[in-house]
Amino acid sequence: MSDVGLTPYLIVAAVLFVCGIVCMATKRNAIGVLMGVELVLNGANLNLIAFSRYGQLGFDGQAIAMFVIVLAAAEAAVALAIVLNFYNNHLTVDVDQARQLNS
Amino acid sequence: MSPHLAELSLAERLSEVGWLGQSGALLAAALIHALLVGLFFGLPAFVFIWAERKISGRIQDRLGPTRTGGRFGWLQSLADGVKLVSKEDLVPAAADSMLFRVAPYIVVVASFAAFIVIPFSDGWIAQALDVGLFLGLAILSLEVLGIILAGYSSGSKWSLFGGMREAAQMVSYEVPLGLTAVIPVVAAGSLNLNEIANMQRGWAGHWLVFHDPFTFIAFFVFFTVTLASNKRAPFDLAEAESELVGGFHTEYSGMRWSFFFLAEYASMFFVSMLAVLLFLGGWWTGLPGLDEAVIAAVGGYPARVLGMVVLLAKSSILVCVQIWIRWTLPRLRIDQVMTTCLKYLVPISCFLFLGATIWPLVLLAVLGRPSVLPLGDEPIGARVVPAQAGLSAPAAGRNMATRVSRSTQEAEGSR
Amino acid sequence: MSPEQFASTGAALKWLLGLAWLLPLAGFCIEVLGGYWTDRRSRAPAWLAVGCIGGGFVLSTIAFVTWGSATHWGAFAVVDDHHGDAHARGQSPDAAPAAVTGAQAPAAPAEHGHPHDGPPHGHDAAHASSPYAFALSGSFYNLATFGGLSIDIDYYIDSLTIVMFMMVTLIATCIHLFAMGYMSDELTDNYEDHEVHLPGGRHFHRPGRYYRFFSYLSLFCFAMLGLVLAGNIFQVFVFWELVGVCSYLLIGFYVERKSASTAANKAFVMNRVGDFGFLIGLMILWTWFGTFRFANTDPAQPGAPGLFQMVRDADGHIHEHGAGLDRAVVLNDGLGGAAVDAASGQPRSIPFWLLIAAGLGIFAGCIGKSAQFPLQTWLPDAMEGPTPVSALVHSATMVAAGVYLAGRFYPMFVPEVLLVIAYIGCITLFIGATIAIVVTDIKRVLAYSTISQLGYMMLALGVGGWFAGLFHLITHAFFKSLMFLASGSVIHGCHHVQDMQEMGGLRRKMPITAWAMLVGVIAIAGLAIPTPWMAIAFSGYHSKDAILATSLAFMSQNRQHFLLFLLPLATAGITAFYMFRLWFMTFSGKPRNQHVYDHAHESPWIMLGPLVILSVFAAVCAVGGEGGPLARMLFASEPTQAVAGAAVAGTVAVNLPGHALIHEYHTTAGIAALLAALTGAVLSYVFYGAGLVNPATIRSQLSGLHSFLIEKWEFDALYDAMFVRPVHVVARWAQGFDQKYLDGFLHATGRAVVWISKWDRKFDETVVDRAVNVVGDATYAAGASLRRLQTGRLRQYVMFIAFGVLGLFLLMFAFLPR
Amino acid sequence: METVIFTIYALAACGGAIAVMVSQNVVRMAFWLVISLGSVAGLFFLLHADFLGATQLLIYVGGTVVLLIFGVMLTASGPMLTIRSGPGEVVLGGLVGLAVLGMLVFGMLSVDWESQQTRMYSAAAEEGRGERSMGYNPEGEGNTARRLGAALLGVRFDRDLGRNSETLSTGYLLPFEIVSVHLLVVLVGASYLARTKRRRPNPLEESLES
Repeated sequence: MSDVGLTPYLIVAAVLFVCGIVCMATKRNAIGVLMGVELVLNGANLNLIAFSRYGQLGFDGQAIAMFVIVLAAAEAAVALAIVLNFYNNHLTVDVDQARQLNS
Repeated sequence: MSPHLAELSLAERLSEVGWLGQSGALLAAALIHALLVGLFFGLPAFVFIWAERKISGRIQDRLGPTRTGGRFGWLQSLADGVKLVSKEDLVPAAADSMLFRVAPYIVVVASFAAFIVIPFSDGWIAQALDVGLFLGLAILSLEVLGIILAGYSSGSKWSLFGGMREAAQMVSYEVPLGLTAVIPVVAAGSLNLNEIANMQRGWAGHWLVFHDPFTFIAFFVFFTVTLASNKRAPFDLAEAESELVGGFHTEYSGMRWSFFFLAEYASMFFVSMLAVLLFLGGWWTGLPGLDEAVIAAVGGYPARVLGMVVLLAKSSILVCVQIWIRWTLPRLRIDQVMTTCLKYLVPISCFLFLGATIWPLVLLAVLGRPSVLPLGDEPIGARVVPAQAGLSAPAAGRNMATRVSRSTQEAEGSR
Repeated sequence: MSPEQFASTGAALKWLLGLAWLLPLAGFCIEVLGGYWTDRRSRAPAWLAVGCIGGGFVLSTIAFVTWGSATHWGAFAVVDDHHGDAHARGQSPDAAPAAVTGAQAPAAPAEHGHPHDGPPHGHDAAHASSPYAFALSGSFYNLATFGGLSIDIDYYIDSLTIVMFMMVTLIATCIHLFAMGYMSDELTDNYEDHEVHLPGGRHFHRPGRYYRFFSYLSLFCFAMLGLVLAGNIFQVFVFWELVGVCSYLLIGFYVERKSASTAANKAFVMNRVGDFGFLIGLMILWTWFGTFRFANTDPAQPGAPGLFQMVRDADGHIHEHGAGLDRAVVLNDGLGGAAVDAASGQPRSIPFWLLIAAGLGIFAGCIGKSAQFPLQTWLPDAMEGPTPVSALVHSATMVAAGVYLAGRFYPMFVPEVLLVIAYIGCITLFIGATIAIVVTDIKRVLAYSTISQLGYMMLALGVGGWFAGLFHLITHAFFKSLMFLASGSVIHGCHHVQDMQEMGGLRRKMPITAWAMLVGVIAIAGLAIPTPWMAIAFSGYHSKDAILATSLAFMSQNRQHFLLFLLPLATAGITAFYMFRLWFMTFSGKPRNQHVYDHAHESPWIMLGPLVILSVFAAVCAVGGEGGPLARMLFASEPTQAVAGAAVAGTVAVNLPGHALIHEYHTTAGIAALLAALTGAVLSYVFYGAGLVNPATIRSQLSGLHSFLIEKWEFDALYDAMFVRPVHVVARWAQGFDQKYLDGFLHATGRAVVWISKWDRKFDETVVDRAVNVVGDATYAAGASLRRLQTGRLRQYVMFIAFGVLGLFLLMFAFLPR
Repeated sequence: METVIFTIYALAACGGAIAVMVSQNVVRMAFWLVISLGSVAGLFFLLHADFLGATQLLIYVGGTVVLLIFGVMLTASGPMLTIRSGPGEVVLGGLVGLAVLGMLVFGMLSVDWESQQTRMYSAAAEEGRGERSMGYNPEGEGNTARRLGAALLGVRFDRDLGRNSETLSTGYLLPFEIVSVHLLVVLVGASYLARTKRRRPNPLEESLES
């Protein structure tokens, strides 16, 4: 029974992270951007837990990941509420339309 | 089987078979577990679909199925299943075909995976986790995702309405479900379902439903909420055939349609088992003399089998009550459903949670002992100890894989 | 008195009198708070007030009995001893008091039964051995302590306190009852004040103030009782001011009337003038004595003497040394030795002139409160208040407070001060009496008579007659309240006509009032039927007789102060004259104004009842004269030095007569006073009763003197010229200075500031604003150039971040050594 | 065996993430997100963080994603579901993504994790903390619920029960409390933001009324 080791986890986390970044960078749909954020946070979480298993982070990693999950849920709720509001006002969820403050 | 087997997990026992090897043993054990759980997932559905038809028939002064399989039409479910399997697998043109196909699988997988955390008898559990209850609820909540996807991907208004209703209902009912499920956890001090069930050993007064007034009310609230989370009548707004044709499964047919129902009946059984494990004493009969006598007479393994029978019997009774309720009460309106949850069940369960938290402190302060009646003064956790000495699972509280890996390390160390 | 007995009696009396004192306060609170919300036509506030003050009377009576039984009626026994002494020495030719006292002598208790045939001054010695034998002092509550200054609510209860309590509560109860009838006009929601004229010939309308009147009365009683009960001079001062406030409120009760509000202000301001002296006295006392308490008679606290005990030793002597300005009085420590200053270890003493100053200061307060010579002008104006108020102010409360304090503080007064008191009283009594002759307003006659009688009291105190002064205070309270209430009844019956020239013959219309008034007139005039063994007389005779006897005795010792006897004697005649003039003008003869006479009617019984009660008391309260129960009660509190008399050779050589000496002159003085009074009464009958001589002719013949008297000896004009006009002149000067110099300076400053700010503005606009604009423009330009970067596009920002991270990584990788 | 399971989960997670990135339909994105996040939960289980795995399932998959789908369905009508971005942006995004991925992978491969780990173990052994402080107690592997709960309440089993623990650590009590208050605020704020707005009064009507 072999241990997977730290590196594969880190690579998976990096892939998640990058996918999230790209999502945020390319999606015009506000909800898509939100999903990108979730992916980024998950990549970070995976890092935290991997280090808590294999590194010296110890138990703190899990606790921090716990808080990250909770805060991410909160963030999703607020962001979604904002998106709904945005939709109510602009009848679209295209983030590129959100430029009223620009000139 | 011999007591020897009871002390080792299935994987360890298999790993002693030389030609399998470690990985093979683990795989085989996993397969066996999956098979067993699958049986528990599939068989009850068949049984209860038949039971529902019989009971509804009797309630409506009919006979229900009578012919298939000889007497009582007991093979009716099988016949239905064969018919459904043989039907054509239709995907509407307006549907998002990928999601339309995947959605039933999500539902089935979710309600199937939930059985992982259920201990069928003392220590007979696929994955013994400290967070068993938590994980079970989490997996159960995945089911709604499949429903929503099904409703959305069908490309039909009825389905979308059904899916949205289900989503709203589920998201709302998650709250009281979680809160009421936590109340026995507060009383027992553990999330491990195996431990919780073992704490209810002894006479029926030890069942958590009778632990204090709050758990007593919590049981009924929990039962009501599980009805809603399984979209059983009177909360079956998602399918509401009088309004939405068939709700989220309007566009489904054949095998995929049957998956939804398989999942529904499995979930009914699952939540009933959860209720039994949390509130109604699990696999203990509630008669301490009987339990002890059986354990003493037949030994560990047969006693566990009998315990499983007890658990299944209790759960079946609850399922029958669910059926009974379905055919007795009329369906609520969706606003009534939401009102029931948000204005009544959530505050009630919050109050119960608070009460259950304060209750032992109040008892200690007022009476000076942790229970109302003078008998059973020992802390509730202490009831587990004798059970573990004689009857608990060897791997209770441990991960199967860990167990295996540790034995491997020992083997390597000895080398 | 043993300490245990002292403690128990003290506690009982403390709470009895304290309750009697606080009841009116409770009444006041309920009335003033509740009255506003209740019906204006409700008599409930009046009944509440009567209940409170009546309850006070009952409690005072119980306190009297308690005090008497606790002391085994020792006060009476002591007086008995005193007279027995006087007889043993054969020095008293006056047999009448002895006979009375002998008849009433109770069995002397064992502890007071010292030998009758002791040394010549046996009584004095016995009295002196325990000068505060019947006085109970103590403390209710400690209000605050500032360093060495402890401000307490103390009590000092001796027989004088109890007599005052009974007198005040009884008279106040009668006046309250009377006022219920008198003030019934106010029981309306829409009272029309006929004295206030609005433009357009209308009268002022307002809601009735029945409840307010009674709440003020209750507060007044509370203040007066507190003053009497007070155990330290500071507390006296507090209630002194409270009495002043109440009199202000009550005199100005008809506040819409200009005259009433002016009179109230006048009374208040005049009193403040006196109180200023009081305050100075207080400062001196505290600075040199360190305490405000009168005396500490608690046997449990022997080493904490009060003011009296510090100044005088047990025999009533002042120990002094030095001469001139260095003359100083040694303070006692209450244990028989001299008090020692804790800090320096030196014996404590007070300069004699400061003691005089303190005494004069305190007495200045009394002058203001009791309307003595320089400050007497407020009292007649105070007649603007409702008649019950006048009755209360003039008999039991306000003016009595001054005499009471002078009597209470008597031990602190050195002979020099006493002489001042005597002359002030003498002047006052003469001024008051002479003005009273010519005044025609029925209430003002009584007011001036009050001034005159207060002068008598002060005179008596000043010439060493402590007993005579306070005796007159009590009797005067009864008959003066009687007369005021009777005049109130007349005014009420005549529908608020007060001028005696409009009256006449009212005896037939209101007989009970007339007879009650006659009792008062006889009492104040001091008429009596002399018999060989005792004089059959009303109360006024006895007390005035005592005063005249004292002043005669004083004159016999100090020939140069002959005026102190002659003026009072003459005034006794004048008193009888003007009082009978009042009665004759009002009640006898023919009606002068037929309209008033036709509408006059007898008052209701709620007003007549108090009249009857008071006439009985005015007649008999002093029964037995100096041997009577009232006199004995007062004797029990008499300061030691007043009993013995003293020969003082100081700055002014004065010999104060003792009891024995006074007794020698008793008969002489009595006969003289009676003759004077008879003369006055007969003259009055001649002028006004029988109409044998027309007063108008006399008036026209003496028109100068008449107008001088009508103008109240020109006092108001004098004060106007002395104080008001100079103030006006100074104010005009000040105003001119303000307008010319201060305003000019301010205007110049303002112009300068405007000029400076003009330049400042230019500087601001050219320099400061430009600098600010430059900064702002720069910021704006920078922002505008940076704006292009700020696209507001979310996704671009993400790209920026990613690029930034990449760039940072490359930088680190490229440039940082690994 | 563990490798196999890890491979499955890792592939599912990465595939799901890439599918989220690639797909244009929002609901499908949500579906792929579920797949990805669920697989991450499986990875958590593999890493013996069972409580976190369950939490991930419950909150992310069960809660957040339902919320997202809600949002999608409430805001999206037909064409809105697929808002395409320009191909240039996609290409640029892809390039940047690749660059960042390369950077990350380069970074993590350039660290010798194994020797780091051995060094850490040996350092811990020298300090006398032993193996206990490395990660969590191997005896309790997979059962972290109790210890996590205790840590959130302020008691650290792995620290406070060690040999050199004179003082109690505070655990995560304060962050826990802050987060709970934060959640409450977020709940209120979100429901305030998302509540049904009153329709804006018609300016024409307003002018008529005035």
